[in-house]
Amino acid sequence: MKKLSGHPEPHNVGAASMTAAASLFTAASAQEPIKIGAVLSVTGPASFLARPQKRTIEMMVEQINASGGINGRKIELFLYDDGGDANSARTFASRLIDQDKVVAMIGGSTTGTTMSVLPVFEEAEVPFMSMAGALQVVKPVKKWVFKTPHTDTMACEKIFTDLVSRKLLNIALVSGTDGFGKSMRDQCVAVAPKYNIKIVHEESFGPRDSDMTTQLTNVRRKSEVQAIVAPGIGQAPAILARNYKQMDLKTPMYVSHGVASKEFIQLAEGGAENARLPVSALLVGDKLAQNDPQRAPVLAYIKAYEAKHNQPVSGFGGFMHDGFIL
Amino acid sequence: MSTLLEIKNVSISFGGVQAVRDVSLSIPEGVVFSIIGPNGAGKTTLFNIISGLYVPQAGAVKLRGADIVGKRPDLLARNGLSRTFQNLQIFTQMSAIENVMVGRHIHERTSTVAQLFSLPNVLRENRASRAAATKLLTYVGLEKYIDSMASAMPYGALKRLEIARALATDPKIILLDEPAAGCNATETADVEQLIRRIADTGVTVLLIEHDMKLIMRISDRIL
Amino acid sequence: MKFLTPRILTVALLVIVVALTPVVLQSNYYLRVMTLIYVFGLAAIGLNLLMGFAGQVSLGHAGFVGIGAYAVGIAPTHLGIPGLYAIVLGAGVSAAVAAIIGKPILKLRGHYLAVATLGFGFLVALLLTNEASWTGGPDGMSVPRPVIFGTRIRTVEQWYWITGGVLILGTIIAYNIASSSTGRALRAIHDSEIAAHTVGVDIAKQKFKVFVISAVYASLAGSLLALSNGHITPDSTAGFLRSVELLTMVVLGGLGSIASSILGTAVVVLLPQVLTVFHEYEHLVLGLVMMLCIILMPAGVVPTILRRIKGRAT
Amino acid sequence: MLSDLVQYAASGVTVGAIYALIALGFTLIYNSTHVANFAQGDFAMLGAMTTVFVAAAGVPVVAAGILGILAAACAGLLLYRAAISFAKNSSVLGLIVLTIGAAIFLKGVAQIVFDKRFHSLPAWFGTEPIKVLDATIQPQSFVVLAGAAVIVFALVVFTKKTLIGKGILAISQNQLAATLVGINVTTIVTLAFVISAAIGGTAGILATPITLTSYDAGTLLSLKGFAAAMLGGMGSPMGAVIGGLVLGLVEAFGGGLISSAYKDAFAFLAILVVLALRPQGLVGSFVRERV
Repeated sequence: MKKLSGHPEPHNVGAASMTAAASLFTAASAQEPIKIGAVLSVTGPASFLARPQKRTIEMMVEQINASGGINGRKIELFLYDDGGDANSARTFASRLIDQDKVVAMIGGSTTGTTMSVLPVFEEAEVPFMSMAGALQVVKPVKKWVFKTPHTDTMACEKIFTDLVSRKLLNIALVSGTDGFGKSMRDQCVAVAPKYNIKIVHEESFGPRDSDMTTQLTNVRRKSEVQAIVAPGIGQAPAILARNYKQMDLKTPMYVSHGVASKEFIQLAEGGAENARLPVSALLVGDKLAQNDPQRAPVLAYIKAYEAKHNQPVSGFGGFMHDGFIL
Repeated sequence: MSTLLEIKNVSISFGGVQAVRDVSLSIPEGVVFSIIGPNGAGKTTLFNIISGLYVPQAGAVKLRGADIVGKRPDLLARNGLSRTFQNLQIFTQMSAIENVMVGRHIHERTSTVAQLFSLPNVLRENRASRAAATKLLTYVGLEKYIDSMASAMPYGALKRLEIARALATDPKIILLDEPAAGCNATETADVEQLIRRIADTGVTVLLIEHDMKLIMRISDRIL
Repeated sequence: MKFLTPRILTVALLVIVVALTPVVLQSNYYLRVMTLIYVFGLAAIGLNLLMGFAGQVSLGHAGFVGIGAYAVGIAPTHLGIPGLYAIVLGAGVSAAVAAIIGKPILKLRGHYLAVATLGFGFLVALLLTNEASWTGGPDGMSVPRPVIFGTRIRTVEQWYWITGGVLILGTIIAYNIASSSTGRALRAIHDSEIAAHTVGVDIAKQKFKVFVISAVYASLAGSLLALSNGHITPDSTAGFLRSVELLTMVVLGGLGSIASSILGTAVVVLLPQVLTVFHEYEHLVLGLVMMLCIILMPAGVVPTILRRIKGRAT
Repeated sequence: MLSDLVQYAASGVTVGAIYALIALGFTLIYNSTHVANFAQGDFAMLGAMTTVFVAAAGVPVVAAGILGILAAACAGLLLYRAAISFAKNSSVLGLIVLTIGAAIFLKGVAQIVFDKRFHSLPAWFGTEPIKVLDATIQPQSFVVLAGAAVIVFALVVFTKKTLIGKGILAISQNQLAATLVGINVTTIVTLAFVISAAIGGTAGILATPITLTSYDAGTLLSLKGFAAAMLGGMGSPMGAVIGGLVLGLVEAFGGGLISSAYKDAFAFLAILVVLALRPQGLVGSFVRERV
């Protein structure tokens, strides 16, 4: 499975905000713990994204506390599971601000939960590092809201540059009806004209569907389709890949960074051969050039993560790693 | 005496079992008309046809000349036909007086919107229904059970509660399905006395019963 | 008529709770949690009229919550209808939808009615998820805050008082219905449909009426939820889990008693907040608590407690 | 265009057979206690996940499968003895909430005992698709279909011919009368739960090569299985299979021909239409309320 390596620097918005956050820490007295909040969708439809994020933040807090904390102050982590529900995410956000009095918040695994907690942190003027993919989280730019995951637009642009290089301009979009699939599908539709790529056919699938041969049949019937792009996450793209192999389709297929993990390859049972997907440098750490600035932090993170959890790293854990450092 | 209820060659069968075949009878106003017969003769089925629960395959049922086959039971109640059941159909989670007040439902005319805001006309209506129900409960001798839950009342009392509820609709004709079944001697006497008093008020009574002594003493006509 | 009827007691208790909470618990977090209890309490009271009184099960009532929520979201942004009118619009649309689907499905009984209402809830959630141009799709949409008498209603405090007030009104109206001719007819239908029918109750019409009323209650709750949250998603308003939550609130509280629906709501809203201490075991404990409530208190939390206090055997 | 229709049909039958298998699990429990068991999908999940983890621990897949079915059967036993048998006098609604609570509980247990990732099981006859008029069908779909057929046959024979089966029918008609004539209600109903749960576990194991599984896969399976059982007519094994297949085909053809985004909507619209015309389901018998 060929990966598009050499992904741009993890994206951070407004270096100015960095200095503001740092000064906040030193002002408080030495031994009082730094309270950091995290609301993630550890269970529910987005648990595929949030699980590695939860493990990463817990690991990093342990590491920092083990090495004496920041300026001698331990980090106290308040982690809540909103189960992917925007309503309970908002309640936990208010709990973090009013009860736990956290100084910073990391979380919002889905765009839905992020957008619903966003006003709470804007009002409380507490820096909020979101893990969501959608552009609307930081567009228009908000004073207290940041995000580390690359936007869906970038993922689409990465795929489209590769499509243009292979001269595959008529594509079919087969997208998931969940938040992730929908928002990436919208970005791809918006950005396609820039690469004069035509979307000739569209299909969608549910996150828990168990057979997508119907959708692929409709795509196959459209002879002018030169490539399939499948924004989606979780188990559904794996089933799509299996059906792709079952129907012995030859049209090149692109899946999303949402399934960027070894798990996807195993579940696809050979359906993912020569499928391509955009992914952060994290997953190809060892293949990065020696002088690539990302190599050292990526390899360190992979070693620590796999040692502690003996599970392969996932791109989403990487977003949390960068977000936490910021 | 004009005929109040007329049944002409009514028959019904359930999957091959001929429950009622070609029954005809006409019931004049103001009498106590008893129907007797062994178990399974189709008496209750006939009652269910008259009260609109079953639709007969053949024949006609006329109430004061108007054909009522296939008419919904609640419309029949509005036309003055009321009944009790062989095996008690009591609103168990409601109190005795509430059971009888449901009988007053067809006389309660307030609009839903008025009920939402409990406007004065609704409060008046509730008081009137409650008063009528209390009168009826005293009439059947259940005044000491007024506010107790139906589920906590003895069988004999429930029998009379069902009669009181049937009377609450101010019926022209009341169908009593074995009102004295399972009652001891004194309770049967009470029931007999009650039926006599109902008939005296001009309400036609259509009765199904097995207690021949009661039938003989009370019926004007017997089928 | 003894003075302290359940109706007076419940409304008085509710007024005290609504009035005193901001004094006792200052932090916004508690106000936010109470606001959720008031909003879902409103929907639960409506659902209790349908399930507790008339005995008609609904496994998709969050569909109406979704309609109410998105009416308040879509109307101002796409149709230029300000927030308050949007609430009325949402209630109207919910009533109309309830009227249309009410006729055919209310002929069904028990589990068949359950699957029909389940289907309705699913359809609404699917519509809200797929019609992204209107609803913003699965990531949801933000809800513009209404302007009442010139001030934009934003803070948690404001919404606390509004939702508390609306719940008190909703409770009073529910008691009015319960003590009216309709209320008695509904309870009669629940106990014995045959007897109610022969004594003159138009079964279809009464079931239809209470279905529409409960839909309006759920829609108002949806609108208030959307306005107090500021952002809504299809799953958090119309999803199947929301319908299950509503069902649990009514059943745990106690079928057929209005006060118990509010208490049932409080239990279901507070549980996840309390259970966070269990982290990984949250789901396991939640499932256990639900089962124990049904086993130990079949009639529901409130009736069981009342019976224990009064000590009289029913 | 014909091969497209055949592919839609193939997809419909594949998915429909899975719904049928889950719907079959409802029958015995519904027949014996009139409880619609919303934890039925979680029995399937439990069966599948146990098999995955036991097989991962080195046990041959077949043995792991049997262990999986046993695990599901135990869950069924516990659900009845430890929960439903104590909730005798709660209402239909109370029992629905109880089984939903049980479903959440099973999900919670699976989340801790197993993990939260997606898993699969090897297909029985490999993944080489079978060509029918150049539409392709996975061999595992036939395995699922065969499984449904075997279970339907066994259930029909069981309910009609064996003493226990007749006992279940007697209990469902009138529990008091059944006890009076000496039917030991608790053992028979326990057996009904155990068998239903075992069917659920088998369904999970047979379907996982197609649907994959995870700790929270149970919820949607319960819903679709419940919908299929109701569409067919609750309580009848044949009804469950017909309901499941019809549901699967409606989803496939609706999704293929009209719009794949509203696939589930067509399924529930079909149910609303069928129930409006035949309130007791496609196959169910009309129960006249005796007065």
